Amino acid sequence: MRRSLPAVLVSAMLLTACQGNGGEGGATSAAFDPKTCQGGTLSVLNQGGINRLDPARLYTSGGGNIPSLLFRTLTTRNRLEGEAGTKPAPDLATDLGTPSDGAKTWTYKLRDDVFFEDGTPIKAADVKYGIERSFSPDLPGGAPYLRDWLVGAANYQGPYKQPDGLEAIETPDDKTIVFKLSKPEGDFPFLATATQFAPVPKAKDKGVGYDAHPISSGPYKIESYEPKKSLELVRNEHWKPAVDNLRYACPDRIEVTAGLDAAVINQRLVSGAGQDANAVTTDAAVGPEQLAQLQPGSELEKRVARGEFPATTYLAFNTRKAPFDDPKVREALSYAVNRTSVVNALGGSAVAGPSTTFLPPQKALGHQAYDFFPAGASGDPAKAKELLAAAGKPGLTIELAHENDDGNGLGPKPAAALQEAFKQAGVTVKLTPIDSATYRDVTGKPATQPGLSLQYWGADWPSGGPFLIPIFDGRQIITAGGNFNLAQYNDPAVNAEIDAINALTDQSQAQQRWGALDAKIGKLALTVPLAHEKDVYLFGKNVKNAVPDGWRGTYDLARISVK
Amino acid sequence: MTRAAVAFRDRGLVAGAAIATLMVVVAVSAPLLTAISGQDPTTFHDGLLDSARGGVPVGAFGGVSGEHWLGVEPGTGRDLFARIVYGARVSLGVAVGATVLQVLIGLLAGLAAGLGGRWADAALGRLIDLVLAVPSLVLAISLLAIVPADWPRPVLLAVVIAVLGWGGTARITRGETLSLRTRDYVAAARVSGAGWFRVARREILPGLTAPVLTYAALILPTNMIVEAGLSFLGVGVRPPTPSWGQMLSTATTWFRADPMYVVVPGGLLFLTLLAFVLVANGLRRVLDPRQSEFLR
Amino acid sequence: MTTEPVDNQPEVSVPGATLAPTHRGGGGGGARKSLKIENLRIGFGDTRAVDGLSFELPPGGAVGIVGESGSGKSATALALLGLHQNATVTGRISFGGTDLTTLDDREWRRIRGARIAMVFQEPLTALSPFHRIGDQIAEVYRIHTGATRRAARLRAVEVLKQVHIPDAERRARSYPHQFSGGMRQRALIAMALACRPQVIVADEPTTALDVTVQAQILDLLDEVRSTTGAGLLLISHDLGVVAGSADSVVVMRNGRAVEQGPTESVLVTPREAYTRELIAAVPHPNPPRTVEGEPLLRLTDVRKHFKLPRRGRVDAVDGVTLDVRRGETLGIAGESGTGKTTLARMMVGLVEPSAGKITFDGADIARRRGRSVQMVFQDPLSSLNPRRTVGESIADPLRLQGVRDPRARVLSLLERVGLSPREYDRYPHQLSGGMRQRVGIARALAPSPRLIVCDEPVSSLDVTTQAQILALLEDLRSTLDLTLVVVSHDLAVLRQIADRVAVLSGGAVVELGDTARVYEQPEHPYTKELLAAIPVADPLEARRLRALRRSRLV
Amino acid sequence: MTGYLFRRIGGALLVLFGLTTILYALFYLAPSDPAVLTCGKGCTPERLADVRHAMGVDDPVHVQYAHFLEGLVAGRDYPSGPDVRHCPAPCLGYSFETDQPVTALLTDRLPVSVSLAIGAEALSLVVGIGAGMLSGLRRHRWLDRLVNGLVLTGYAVPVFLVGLLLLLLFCVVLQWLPFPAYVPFTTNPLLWAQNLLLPWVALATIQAAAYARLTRAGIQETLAEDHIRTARAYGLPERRIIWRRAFRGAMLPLVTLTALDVAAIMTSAVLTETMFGLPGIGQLLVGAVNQIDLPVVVGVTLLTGLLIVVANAVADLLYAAIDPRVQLR
Repeated sequence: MRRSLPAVLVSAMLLTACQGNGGEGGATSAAFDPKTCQGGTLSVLNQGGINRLDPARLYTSGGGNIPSLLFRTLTTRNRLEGEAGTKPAPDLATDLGTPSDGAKTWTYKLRDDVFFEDGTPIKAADVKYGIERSFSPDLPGGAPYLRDWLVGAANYQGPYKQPDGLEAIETPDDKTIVFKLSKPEGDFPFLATATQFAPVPKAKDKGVGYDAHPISSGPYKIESYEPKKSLELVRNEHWKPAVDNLRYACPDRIEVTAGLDAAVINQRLVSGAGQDANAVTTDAAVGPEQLAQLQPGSELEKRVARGEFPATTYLAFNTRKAPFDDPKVREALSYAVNRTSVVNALGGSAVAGPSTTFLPPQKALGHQAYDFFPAGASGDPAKAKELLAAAGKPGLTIELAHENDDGNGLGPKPAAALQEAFKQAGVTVKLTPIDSATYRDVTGKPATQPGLSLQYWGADWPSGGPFLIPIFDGRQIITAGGNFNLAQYNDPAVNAEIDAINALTDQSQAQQRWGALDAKIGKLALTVPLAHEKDVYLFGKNVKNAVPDGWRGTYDLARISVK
Repeated sequence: MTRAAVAFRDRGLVAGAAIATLMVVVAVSAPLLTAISGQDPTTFHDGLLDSARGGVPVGAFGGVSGEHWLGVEPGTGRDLFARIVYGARVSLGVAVGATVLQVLIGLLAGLAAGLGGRWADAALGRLIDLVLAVPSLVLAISLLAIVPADWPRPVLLAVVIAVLGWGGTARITRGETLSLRTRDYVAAARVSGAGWFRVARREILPGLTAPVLTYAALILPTNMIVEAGLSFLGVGVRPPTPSWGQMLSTATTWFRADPMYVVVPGGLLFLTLLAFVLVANGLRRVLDPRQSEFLR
Repeated sequence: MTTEPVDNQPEVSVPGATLAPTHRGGGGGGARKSLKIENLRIGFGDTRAVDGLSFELPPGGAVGIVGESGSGKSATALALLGLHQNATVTGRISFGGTDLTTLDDREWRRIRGARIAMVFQEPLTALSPFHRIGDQIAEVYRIHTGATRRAARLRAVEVLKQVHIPDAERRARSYPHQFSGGMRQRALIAMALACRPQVIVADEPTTALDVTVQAQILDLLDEVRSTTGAGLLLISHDLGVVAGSADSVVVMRNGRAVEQGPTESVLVTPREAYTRELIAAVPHPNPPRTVEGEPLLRLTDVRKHFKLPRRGRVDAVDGVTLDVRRGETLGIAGESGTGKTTLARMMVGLVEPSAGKITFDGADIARRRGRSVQMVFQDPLSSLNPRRTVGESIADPLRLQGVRDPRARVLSLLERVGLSPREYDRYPHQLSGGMRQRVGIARALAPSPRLIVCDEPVSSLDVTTQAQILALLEDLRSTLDLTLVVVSHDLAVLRQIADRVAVLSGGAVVELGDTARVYEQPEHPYTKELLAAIPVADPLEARRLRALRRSRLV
Repeated sequence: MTGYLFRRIGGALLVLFGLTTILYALFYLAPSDPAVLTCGKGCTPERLADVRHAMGVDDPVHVQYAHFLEGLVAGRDYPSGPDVRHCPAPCLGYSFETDQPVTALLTDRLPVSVSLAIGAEALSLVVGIGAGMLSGLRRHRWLDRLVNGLVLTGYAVPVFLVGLLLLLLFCVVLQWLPFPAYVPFTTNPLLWAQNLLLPWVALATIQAAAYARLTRAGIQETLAEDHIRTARAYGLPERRIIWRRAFRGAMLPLVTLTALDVAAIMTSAVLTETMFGLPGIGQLLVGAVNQIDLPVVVGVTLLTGLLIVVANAVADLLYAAIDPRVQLR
């Protein structure tokens, strides 16, 4: 059984940005009419994905795939293909929010005619309560942004201990909700796609027990739910298509089965026997077995959705630790890496591509191409040796930390690929496996952080901010644990630039400056970008409109039809 | 007829022993064999893989060629022959190590229980019961999952398998000891003034050799299966250290794209296990004539 | 005669066999058949177990076959029922004119149990442990008669009554393990009687039993023969067993009949040397010898209790006080369960008494272990480590005493007990039973002890070997100035070898005295009972003793 | 009998107590912190401390252990936001990962493992005893050899190899069977059996080999016993001797083994469950172990320990029931 993945990865599997959808025929939306798509039962065959459903405890990008069937949030991803799909769209709210006070205050108006599954109208207070309860230590798991951004939220313990609530969220009336931020955040509409922004009726809140049956505000409601095993959804009669133009809600019924093996899922999707013809998956990307059959022009090629979720696999240096405090050593290793081996170790060129930039190649993140330490396809050991000699450290011996299994793409396979490449440059690598359950804990504490570790970073939303800030903002170095600035890099100029970009509410301007910032930092060789993610998902024979969206890289359950 | 002569007439035993010996020789001489084949188990060969198709080896039978006798590993291009022979070291080493440890612990505990008097027997008997009642696979998985990942896995595996599995040997040893100690020749030795230690060494231990040896031969393949199973589940030997069970585990995702990757380690595992089962079976026939009906 | 069979059951209806008329006391009617064996040969591969045996069992008669182990007597018994599976059987076994050797499997099954029934040696293993005794008997009856279950069950109870099982209705529902040894043997005899067979073959029916029980079983067989009119073929290694029960005797050796004829003539006036040898080997009283040495080993109120887990306590030895005098041979007699082995083991310090004192030459026995007191065990195979050579086993006690190179001494010991030095490097399983016991004696002699305790030293040996070992022990005692304690269930053996005898019962000594006195004027009733039960090789004496036992029973 | 039961129960409690103690000790010594996983990415140290407290893992291990034992015996209350969740005895706590009651998880998974074990055991018994009898009676030499060859092979194949081949053959190449997906017996017995067929076969391959060997040895051993000779000497037909006498003796060791093996399958079919995607307790454990889900791990271990202890007792009782010589004390 696969591990269920850490939050970032979960989001990776639930998200996208689409570069050139290879899908043709059934996958194109040209002939698709959302008006007539209703009917049938959709099967979702998953490895995981239904460990929890409490919106307070989910860590999703864009509201997730399955959760988004149950929860409407203030904003949501716009569910479009390709570049267009990287933008948020209003959901419960009537627009993307009105910034004021230099983007430190965001005001939303709720739509009319929105109801919970029991017919109760959704009020602004329900949204506020949903956010507040995510602060309770009983309900951990969500993204940290709300705590960082909202005024006075850092020490808030949730409504159970502090029933007075958060002052930073105001609900002057049933339709209006206002957020007060401690600094300007132009990305707030992106954040408001998270499930924490889903309304929760206080009367139905059972604390931890709410997870057993979260109250739906979306097109489906829970009929039965066994975490990690099965979830059966039926239509929520109080949801009106008229007030939700993003979710098509085609199938009458959606049945999710979890706990399956990825190979079995894909084999079932290929065979498509019986109900499997109406099946999709949200977390089992194709394996080599299917890739081998995915010849151009083959029947199977028509049943595959190819997208890209913005994510980078990279080597992280701890620049406080010798020998990585020496830029020459870092540069030498940058030259030495063999990106072809790494890509193969990650599953081949269909599911990963070589990266020389930290930002993945999506325009929405502001990607600008650069390659300051050209290693070619398979490394430049000569150049690396030369640099090491210059640094006075030929025949170096280093340790490389990695996860102990390959489930998350940070395992022994890519680690061994790097070990081999560095050997060519005369560098001896000792591999240090760390249990994947504690990997982030160990690498995220500067006290225990190894000098060199294999890392992965995915976008919480398609913007440069959440991609660069945790990694390079010097004020984000957390010595007690949970640190992602593994280089422990702190440059006031960079910090100031980050603040400046955050204040921008014009995304195209922001993109430009995030890209420039990435290139600027890239010159320092604080990381060695290795590869970016590609997502290839199969779907059943009867499945229509399985279009990968631009935000999450895979098809959207809310728009699929099996009729 | 001497035991050796009986042993040599037993075709199953001879065949099993031959294969088992071959495997042991392969495992021991892994560096030599890879030196002959000119490959090592860690070098990547990206050129031999079809990256667009998930990293499947290029060419027939998983990329079999003059350099790569059994082809290469999908996804990495590492030489399969080299990984197989080094994998044999781990698979056999863990199984043999676990068996030796298991027998040692079991023998000591069983002897102590059988000879140590009422209290020692009661205490050790309880302990043996506990070990036998422990859901060993469950505990092995839990144990292996929580020990730090950088501990030497093969040694750890052998220890865990042995520590959770010595109950059987101990029970057999204890039973045999209790039965042997009532034999008149033990009484005779006692009458002659021999102490329990001398009795254990000279009168009892020789009598334990046959049952313990046959039992050890029987648990060796079992231990090998356990190692393979644990590695298959991902709590056993950690890559890049090769082990057959772990190779089979990765091979499950390749079984149609690269059947060689399943067939080679799977077939060898089966063959080796069969060899050890044949040896155990034959040994029992030779050493334990009472059980001569076992598996003809 | 004590019972009259109530014969209101359906007749045994075996197709193709003439039915026996209802028999009431004494010899069978005219349809009784004789069993005639002519030139019987049984071979297992290249070895001949039986080689040209002929004899006849007349209707209602009793024939005894006597022979030592390997004489082919058991093979003969199995052949009579066609039970050999891997043997070639030739010759004629004619039963009322039919040659049984020509029968096919179906026909054999009609004979077995119905016409010829067999009583086996080991009553515990001879009965199925999973089925109730009554059911096992009833099953046999049903198979042969086709009777209803109810009728079969009644018949089972009836035959159980016939063999004097008390409370037969209830005991029929018991399992074999709930019966004592003697009861089990009775049950087997009952099973043999179930279908009113014409011949009962009893193969060593009493070997596994105590001497008093043995006498009862032999009496029962005799009784059954006279009440049912069935012929009896009694097979035993013990002349005494056969002497009182058989009309005629066949003495077998190496598969051949050495001598055969009426019991009186064969046993009283044997013609063949081997028969004479056999009779001579039967233990005989020695001229009395009185030894007045000072006490060497003293037992004062010795007790041994065994705590059984959750089953209370067993008092194996319950207050024994006796002295073993220097230079004498003390016999300790007792049946199984009387605590004699425990007592023997306490005497050598192997078992610690729960209470009381055992002193050797004034010192506590526990401190004397290893030198002055040695032991000879019952089963010489189990008393020698199968994985060590004979020489090593004998050398061990010497090494323990610090002898560096004991080989020379071991060789002389081997010679002393009548073994060749060649045996030094052989393993126990390569030796015969008698040789092994000699090795056991040699090992006991090795540390030059002053007292040797022999626990049933000859009970697992053939009669002739038994005589040799007893002679050896006597010889050693006198030449080496030893004191002996011989523990045995066999009163005849003790009468031959012991100077004084102690009779054990229930863990206590019930009688102790000079051998001649105890045997001739027993005081304790138990001693009397034991003595009356001894099988004697003299047919007339045997009959007299049986009559004596019967009169007591009535 | 009463004494026997008391001792058995006492022994069982001792074993289970030992097991939990070992587990608590191990997980306490382990470097992993379950709160880190629960708290998620970007969790600040302050937040982590709060979460740790909420999960109750900030107490010293002996306190945690005492709470656990208390819950097991008397039940426990867990504060839960606006409510209090009452976890009735025997309370094994709530999963860290999904917050379901562990007892509910176990009772939910147990039917799967039971289905797997019962079916596999039944299949193994039928095939194993059949093959064992065929070869044990030695009617045909070739049959004897064939069965023995199969027995040896059965011993030498790991279950995951069999499983792999079965899946490949029947689900991928031939496509005769769907990929196994557990269907409860009560929902559809036919689908239940159809879906469990391959796992049963995989497990039975190995188990049946053991049974065949035992049956064969048992039947030959029993046929050589004295009471069989008696039965023959009394003219009982061979068929009756084999089935009423010998078979019973040969089945003795098997009966005890059956009880133990059912428990063994339930507790050790981790590989089979993983391979065939069956949501049994083995799969539950593997998932929980990776997530440091201590309550679930302890729960599974306790349950499996209990199953083995119960199986041992059942084996004893069965033995006493079919062998009149055995008495339970």
